[in-house]
Amino acid sequence: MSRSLRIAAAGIVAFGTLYALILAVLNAPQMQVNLPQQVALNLEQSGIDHPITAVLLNFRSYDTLLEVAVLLVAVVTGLALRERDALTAHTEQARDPMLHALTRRLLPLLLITSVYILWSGSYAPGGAFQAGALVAAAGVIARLAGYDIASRADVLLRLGLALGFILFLTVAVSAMFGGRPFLNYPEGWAGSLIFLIEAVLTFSIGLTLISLFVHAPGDSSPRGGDDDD
Amino acid sequence: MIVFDILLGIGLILAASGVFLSAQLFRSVVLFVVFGLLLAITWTRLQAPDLALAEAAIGAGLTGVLFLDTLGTLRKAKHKRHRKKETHS
Amino acid sequence: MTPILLIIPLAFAILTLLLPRNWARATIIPGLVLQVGAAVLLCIQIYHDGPQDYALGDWQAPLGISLIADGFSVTLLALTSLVAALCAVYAQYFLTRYPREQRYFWPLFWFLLAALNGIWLAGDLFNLYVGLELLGLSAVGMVALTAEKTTLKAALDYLYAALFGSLAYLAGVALLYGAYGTLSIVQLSEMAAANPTTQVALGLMTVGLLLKTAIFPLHYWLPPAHGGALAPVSALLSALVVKASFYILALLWLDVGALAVTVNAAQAMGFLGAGAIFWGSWQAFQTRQIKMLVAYSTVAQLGYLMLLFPLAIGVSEAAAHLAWQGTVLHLLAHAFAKAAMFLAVGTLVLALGHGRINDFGGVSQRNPVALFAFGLSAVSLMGLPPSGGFNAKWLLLQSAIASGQWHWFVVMVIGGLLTAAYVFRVFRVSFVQTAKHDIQETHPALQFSALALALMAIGLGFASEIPMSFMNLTDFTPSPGGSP
Amino acid sequence: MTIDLWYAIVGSIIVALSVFAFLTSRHLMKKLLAFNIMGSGVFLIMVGLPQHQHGVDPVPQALVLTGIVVAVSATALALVILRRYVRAGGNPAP
Repeated sequence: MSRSLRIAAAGIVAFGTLYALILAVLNAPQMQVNLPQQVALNLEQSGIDHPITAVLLNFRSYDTLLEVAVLLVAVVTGLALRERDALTAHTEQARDPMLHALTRRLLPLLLITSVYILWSGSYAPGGAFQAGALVAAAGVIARLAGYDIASRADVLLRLGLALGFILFLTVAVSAMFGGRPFLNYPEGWAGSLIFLIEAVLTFSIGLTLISLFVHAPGDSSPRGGDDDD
Repeated sequence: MIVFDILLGIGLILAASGVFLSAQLFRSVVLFVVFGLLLAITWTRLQAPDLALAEAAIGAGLTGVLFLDTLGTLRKAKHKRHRKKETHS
Repeated sequence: MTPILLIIPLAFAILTLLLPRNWARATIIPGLVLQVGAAVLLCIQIYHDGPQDYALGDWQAPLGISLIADGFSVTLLALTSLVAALCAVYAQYFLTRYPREQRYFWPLFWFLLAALNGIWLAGDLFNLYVGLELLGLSAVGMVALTAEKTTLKAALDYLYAALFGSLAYLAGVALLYGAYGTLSIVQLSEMAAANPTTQVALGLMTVGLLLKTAIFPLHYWLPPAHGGALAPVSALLSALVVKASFYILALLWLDVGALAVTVNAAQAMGFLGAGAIFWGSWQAFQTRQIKMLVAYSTVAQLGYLMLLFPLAIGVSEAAAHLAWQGTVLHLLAHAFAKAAMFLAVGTLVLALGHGRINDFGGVSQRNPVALFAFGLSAVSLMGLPPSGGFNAKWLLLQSAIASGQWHWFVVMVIGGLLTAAYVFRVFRVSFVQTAKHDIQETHPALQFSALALALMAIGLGFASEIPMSFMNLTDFTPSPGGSP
Repeated sequence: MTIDLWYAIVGSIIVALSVFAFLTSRHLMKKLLAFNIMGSGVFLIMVGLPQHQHGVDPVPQALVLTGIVVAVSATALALVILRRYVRAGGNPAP
């Protein structure tokens, strides 16, 4: 009884949401501000040819800084909740020759692709986050194949996780020593600094996502049922 | 091309419904990845190649892997609980 | 000056994450001193020069993101720094029993502070979304720290509520951008008109923020999370974190969407508040665990904040002004009092080894300072003079009279009586009965940091003019009227 | 109707479906799937609605990119807590 009541209530809420959203979407007034135009006008000054990267790492870089902080918070909590036995055997699968062979071919390919995507982000689709995801994919595959990646939560790992954020924050703050506003890039340096930040971010984001996978409690990969006793 | 967009939109809605209606979690997760891939195609239709890339790599790829991996541990935990119950009774 | 308040917590978050445990501990006090100092300096600056905009990266809004430091935001910045500093002093001693949790508590603490400061200063709707997520995830992480089954479940429920709430908020942001083409709060408050898109957007954002503020009947996640976390975490969550989503709610209703909200909707918000006051107080009266009592008290006290909407929308300017001042004062007083109460209760639970109210006999003799702190904060919560809580409720009552809304007057009076009822439950057992079993000594720093916060709640009763004078430096004050 | 508006409407439908699923499903993982799909629906509205008016707009696209990364962080965090909870003997489908 209470279950059907719950479904009925949820149905009403969902229909209300649908009605409201469609109403809002169809009746949207004419926009008074044309932001894409402003982006286009200031693109040259941003030091980046690709508008989305320009928005992410220059016009609205503050959002991106906080977003990297969100990733860090997630991984810090992940590390806090890892179990002490997370470091134990994951050698079991390394014997799987198929997976091993596949990994050895796939890994370089993924890493090269991620470098390409990172590099292309300054003038075409791509950038640190997509590249970081590919690095993470490479890491996850390597981990599944039994490679020992990011399994120890020591200071080196923490440094790697935070490195992108540290560089980003340092560049952002150093502007203030030159009397310029927070998050401003020095004249003429924007392009190269953004690329540097993105490169380090790619590494840190990749490592963050790998750590969240590796340190997730309850054994991150199919072990031979050795923890059942 | 409009027909393609209508079909793609319906496909997204169906995939989402499939995720929610499926009784098995494994099928839900697989359909979720399918949803992510359809969404990646949608982003290219909306002239957002960056988002297509991100959705394929992060939304469908990584999130899918995380879900699948968790599903594995949940199953193990369930087996373990059941076995414990049997030995206790 | 303004971004310093973001840089300090972010930098210390990284420091505490990377440094070895003892060094990390040593950075806490310098960090807090810097933080409080920066907040005070910014307050002085705003007091002299008036509200300020800061274009991050030198990109003016709407292309870039600007920070806005006005009277309201610097008041909240100062509050955050003070409460967080005392909670941190407490945590330093409290967490010595939790070596593993301590390692990750400090980075999360600083990220939480960065998120709070970022929200108070934000001048951009999407940036507020990122800030809310940073706040939510670090708060959830802190709840989950102890990794016990019950706290993990509480953290999960909290996380799901927070995520769902921020998505509802984000949907509203998407609609507003689609309607006006800008995310800047200043621009939107000039443009947003009463049309279906704006109203749907506001509705979605309101639902999401009510869920995140734990307003009745969407409060289900708060008591287990605030009641189950470690004492300093509970204090931070109850005193500060839930206020962030309320702040955004007030910003939306009284500034950005001032032309799109209706009097009826504002009254409906008031009824939710009344529901929160009655339901929260009743649950606080019923519960057996002391920390749950304090957590339910938060549910009830958050209800008073909701009364801002009916008392300030569609009434005379004078009444709206009173409501506005009363609400801000209530927010401040509740933050001090509730932080003090959670810290005091945490000390008592530590001393007794349990949290069952009925077995609280004897703590008055062995832990008088902590119990005194509890009592002082209770005075402010009940709204007895002299306290910040009294002044706040006095202003709110006056506002209700000025606009002739007697039903809200009655709600507040009953709310005060109910608060007295659940608070006196604790005093009755702790004074009357003698100790049944051993009571441990606790570190004086634990008791005195709670007392300091409680004294601030009381002192606010004598120094209400200070926050009030800052409130006059705010860009948005409630507009009389509002569309029918 | 432009395809942008069409996808904004598809996004609205997906959001409504996810709201229903979020409120009715009991398994915590399914709720999380609903959160992710609801996010995608919101993203579709976010990009589709402004592009319907003035063509390709890099700003909402950048915002959605941020949103995707935030969503994956939140999902990963939720799964970590969920797994720890199940390890502690909790039931993922209360």
